[in-house]
Amino acid sequence: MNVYADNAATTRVSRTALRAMLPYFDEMYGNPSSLHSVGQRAAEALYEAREKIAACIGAEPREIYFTSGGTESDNQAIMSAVEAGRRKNKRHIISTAIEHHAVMNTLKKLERQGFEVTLLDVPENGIITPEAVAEAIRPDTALVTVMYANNEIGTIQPIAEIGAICRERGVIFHSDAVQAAGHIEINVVRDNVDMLSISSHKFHGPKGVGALYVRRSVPLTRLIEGGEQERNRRPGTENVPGIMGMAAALYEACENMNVVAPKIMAMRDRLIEGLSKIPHSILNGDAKRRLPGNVNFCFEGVEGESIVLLLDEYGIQASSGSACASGSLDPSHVLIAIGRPHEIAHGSLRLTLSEENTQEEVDYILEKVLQVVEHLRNMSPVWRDLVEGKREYVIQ
Amino acid sequence: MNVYADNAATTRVSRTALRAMLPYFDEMYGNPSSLHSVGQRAAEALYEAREKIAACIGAEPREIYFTSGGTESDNQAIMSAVEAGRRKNKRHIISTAIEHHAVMNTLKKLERQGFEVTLLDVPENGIITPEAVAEAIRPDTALVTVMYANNEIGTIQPIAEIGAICRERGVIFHSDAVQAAGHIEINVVRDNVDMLSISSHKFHGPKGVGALYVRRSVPLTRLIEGGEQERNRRPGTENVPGIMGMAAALYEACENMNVVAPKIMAMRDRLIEGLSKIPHSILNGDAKRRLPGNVNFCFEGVEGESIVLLLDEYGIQASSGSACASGSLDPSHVLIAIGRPHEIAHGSLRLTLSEENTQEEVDYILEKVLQVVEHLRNMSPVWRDLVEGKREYVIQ
Amino acid sequence: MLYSETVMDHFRHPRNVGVIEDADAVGEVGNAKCGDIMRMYLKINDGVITDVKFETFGCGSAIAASSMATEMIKGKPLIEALSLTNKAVVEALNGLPAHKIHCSVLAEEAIKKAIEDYYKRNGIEYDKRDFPDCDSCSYCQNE
Amino acid sequence: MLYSETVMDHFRHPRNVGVIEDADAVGEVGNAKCGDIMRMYLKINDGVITDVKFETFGCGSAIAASSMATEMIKGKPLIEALSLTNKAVVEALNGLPAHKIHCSVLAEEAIKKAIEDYYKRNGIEYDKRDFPDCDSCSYCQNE
Ligand SMILES: Cc1ncc(COP(=O)(O)O)c(C=O)c1O
Ligand SMILES: Cc1ncc(COP(=O)(O)O)c(C=O)c1O
Repeated sequence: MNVYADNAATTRVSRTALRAMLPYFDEMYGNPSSLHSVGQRAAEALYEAREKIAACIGAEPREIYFTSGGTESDNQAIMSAVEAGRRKNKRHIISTAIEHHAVMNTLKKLERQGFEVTLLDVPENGIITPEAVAEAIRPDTALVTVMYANNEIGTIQPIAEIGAICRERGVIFHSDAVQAAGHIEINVVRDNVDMLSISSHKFHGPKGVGALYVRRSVPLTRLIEGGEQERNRRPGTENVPGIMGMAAALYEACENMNVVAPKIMAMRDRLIEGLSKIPHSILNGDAKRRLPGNVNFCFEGVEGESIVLLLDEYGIQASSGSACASGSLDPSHVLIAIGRPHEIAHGSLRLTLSEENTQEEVDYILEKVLQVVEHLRNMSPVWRDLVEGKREYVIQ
Repeated sequence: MNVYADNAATTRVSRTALRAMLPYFDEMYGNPSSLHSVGQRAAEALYEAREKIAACIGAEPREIYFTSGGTESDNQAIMSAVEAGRRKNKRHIISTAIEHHAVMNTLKKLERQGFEVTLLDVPENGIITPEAVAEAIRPDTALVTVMYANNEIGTIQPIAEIGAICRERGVIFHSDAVQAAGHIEINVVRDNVDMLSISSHKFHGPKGVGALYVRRSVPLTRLIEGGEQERNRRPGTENVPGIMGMAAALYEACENMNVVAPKIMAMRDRLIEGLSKIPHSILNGDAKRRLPGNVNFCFEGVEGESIVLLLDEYGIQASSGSACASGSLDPSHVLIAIGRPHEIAHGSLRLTLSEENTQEEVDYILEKVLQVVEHLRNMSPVWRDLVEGKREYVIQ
Repeated sequence: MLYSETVMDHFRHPRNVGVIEDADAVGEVGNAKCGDIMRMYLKINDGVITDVKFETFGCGSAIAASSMATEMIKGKPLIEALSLTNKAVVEALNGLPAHKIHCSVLAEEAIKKAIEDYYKRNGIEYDKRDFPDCDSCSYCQNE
Repeated sequence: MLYSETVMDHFRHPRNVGVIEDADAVGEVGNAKCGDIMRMYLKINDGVITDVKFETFGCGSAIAASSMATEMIKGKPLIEALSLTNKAVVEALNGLPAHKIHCSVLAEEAIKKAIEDYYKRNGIEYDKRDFPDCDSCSYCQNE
């Protein structure tokens, strides 16, 4: 059996998205900046895509800017808010300890440039409180950036409440909705969000394309210089097929959400229930306020990469919170932030489901995870020490 | 008849490129950072693409970085060189007056930040001399950036000679090869280029993906912050299908260049010969040292946009040097730089051919351009004044 | 499309193109440097525009705006032609892209220039401020 | 693939996994905090390693490196085992990704630690500098 359960890393491009892209490679391949009909047809397509995406998040078409992905959207949003802040001598930024590297590393860069960054602590359930944001806001706060939903533990933040506070206090509010868009309902007006990042490949659209919502009255500055594309805010020939694929994928995801999400959540909860039965295992993140497809567990005494590699041997694609692949030995900053000790944080497993998964696959995953954890514990000196009472269990 | 003659704006994605992309949308759709086999298959694909692109320009695979297009490549190259220069207190940049906006506007931004930019004058033939570069280099020169071939008038710069000078003088040399790659032979070693930008959609690859060649010993800094993709130099989930399409397209273009280029040049020269017969018309850029497919003319007494729109009515897609579409009333800075007066620069027509064009199409273009120029001159008050001797011809 | 069907129709088949050799008034605005020149020729009889022709050097919307504007004033009293606004031309064209609005302004101004020429030729007094002058135009940055 | 076929083979089917209850020496390196722990058990007879077992908590390459290293020293004189380098382990594994090289270092060090333990237990003199110590390891930043 082959079970792809790594949909938070990336998703399969849906048939709808692919069908939307194909004509723009070799039939309507014009450059939207070209005056002639072939170019103008591409320009019209771009506009349609803008309308579709806007409709999905309650925005207006002209508030949507196309980018090369979630990372670029995050960077541009933050740098824009900071630029606006700089002009008013505001040099303080508020964020959380569990943001994606696209946000976190941009903030680190800004710290090196003299900005002051407050990273809000995150409680064990992985959800910050609006009050914490309210308390952190200062007169010189230029930006609050809080992710809509976390990529590792799937927890959903109280974005509408935070948005209301920021709006009231006159602080620009950005949310990295890369994991949320297409999976849970987003409405930028209801949520009082000023800027919002999305990335196509997280909702069955193609890789290498994203969007940034920017509220009408919020100034957006360029991250790159060049031509006058995207109303002079994002130069470079537009990725027309990619944009068409993204719009089609998001539209489909939002249209089907009411039907699909409960189905995925049922599988998620079955997985959570099953994995909880493994002794000395613990669910990471709030059990309910999490993305429909996200399951994240720590297993005491085993290491995450080996779980992932062994599951792969059984045809199951999953991921581990630890950033092993990237050459770093640090365990996930998210798991550390919610209070998991280092030795436990190394033993995490993330399974992220989509509508393509089945109940049968869930049962197969459960069977194999049990097997793999047991296998690895059997060769783990840590596990031996725990069993022999030489070491105390962290997870009861 | 439908004749696409705007290949410098963008090209049709070739069958080879499309075939190379397709499997990566919905079969091998993994994230190259994922540990499991689905992700690793994507990582292997990325490496293959890197090898292919490197082979096309005489580079090593690890010297190739993937970006979202030519604009981003240009920005990152320039900002990196400037960063390296800043550390050595070098704040002078040399470029030309005919660079693409991706370079030009980046340099303008740097000027605002206190860098000194020398834009070399360009003679009427559109080709700068290596001597001009040599003379402009100062002890505090951080970067020389000269485009390989111009996007409007197609002229090819003496890159290898300029590269030799820069290497000798120890100055970083970047070349925007967006219009050159896949059309004329490039070898980064022979050319002594330190950094080189390419953009996939200019050689029958998909839009929204490009590459930056960076010589081993040249430091590259990040333009955007995030994950550790592209050896920590360009974060964001890689556009795997786009990259595969780009590599396949470039490889095909380079393999076929010896056969295809002469065919395109023959069509180009036939067009140039035919259009030269229109009274008071003039070819822009050197007649021989130009891209195989580039034809660019000024016609006295008519305006470019109307030529383009009328040709489009006849099924011919072309472009005008004037940046009308972008909302600017300024005529092409390139035509101004080679000495065309404003009123002439407004009346330019660019026809850019690819291997998909035919001799028959060339004859059709000739017939229609003649017709359109005559039609527009007949309603032009400028032309009337010229004919009646109230105004002097600029083009004899 | 960049332009509405109406704009394209007037661009493809411009109405009233040409010269009136014995025109009673001629008005010209714009310059080749900024990329647009419009010239309007009027025949005027009893304060009514009995014929109008134009020549235009410029982009698609400049040609369409000239064509539409001539249609809108043909057969009209001078006083009515004088009150033609660029907005009316844009509306009649079913819209113009934002950065092409200045073409409609040129059309309005070309007509006014022609009428001013008529007043001058016939010694009719008029208020200079009602008429455009190139120095006040912000569209092309004359060096 | 991330790992060579040899690495994957040793990861899938690790050789010499387990415990030697009456081991003559035990060596352990790494810690759970930094994500890798290796424990080596040796049976030593007449200066020869007659049996070896390992337990590893760690990533795929840590498990594979432990497995390979035990294979390489089994049946070998102590003196030969002592000269086993991490480089030899990497070569035997047909390479490791750059950022996983430290796993081979751990394997080398676990063996040395075990041999050190043997010297200590048996009062054999040795030069401390020939043996690893956790403080000199730069792989995990111990707080
Ligand atoms: C010379 C040159 N440089 C840079 C670019 C920018 O490339 P892209 O639009 O793919 O970002 C282009 C084309 O638009 C170009 O012709
Ligand atoms: C929460 C979050 N933000 C940002 C990103 C970056 O998106 P991309 O890789 O498309 O640039 C990701 C995914 O990688 C993510 O999960």
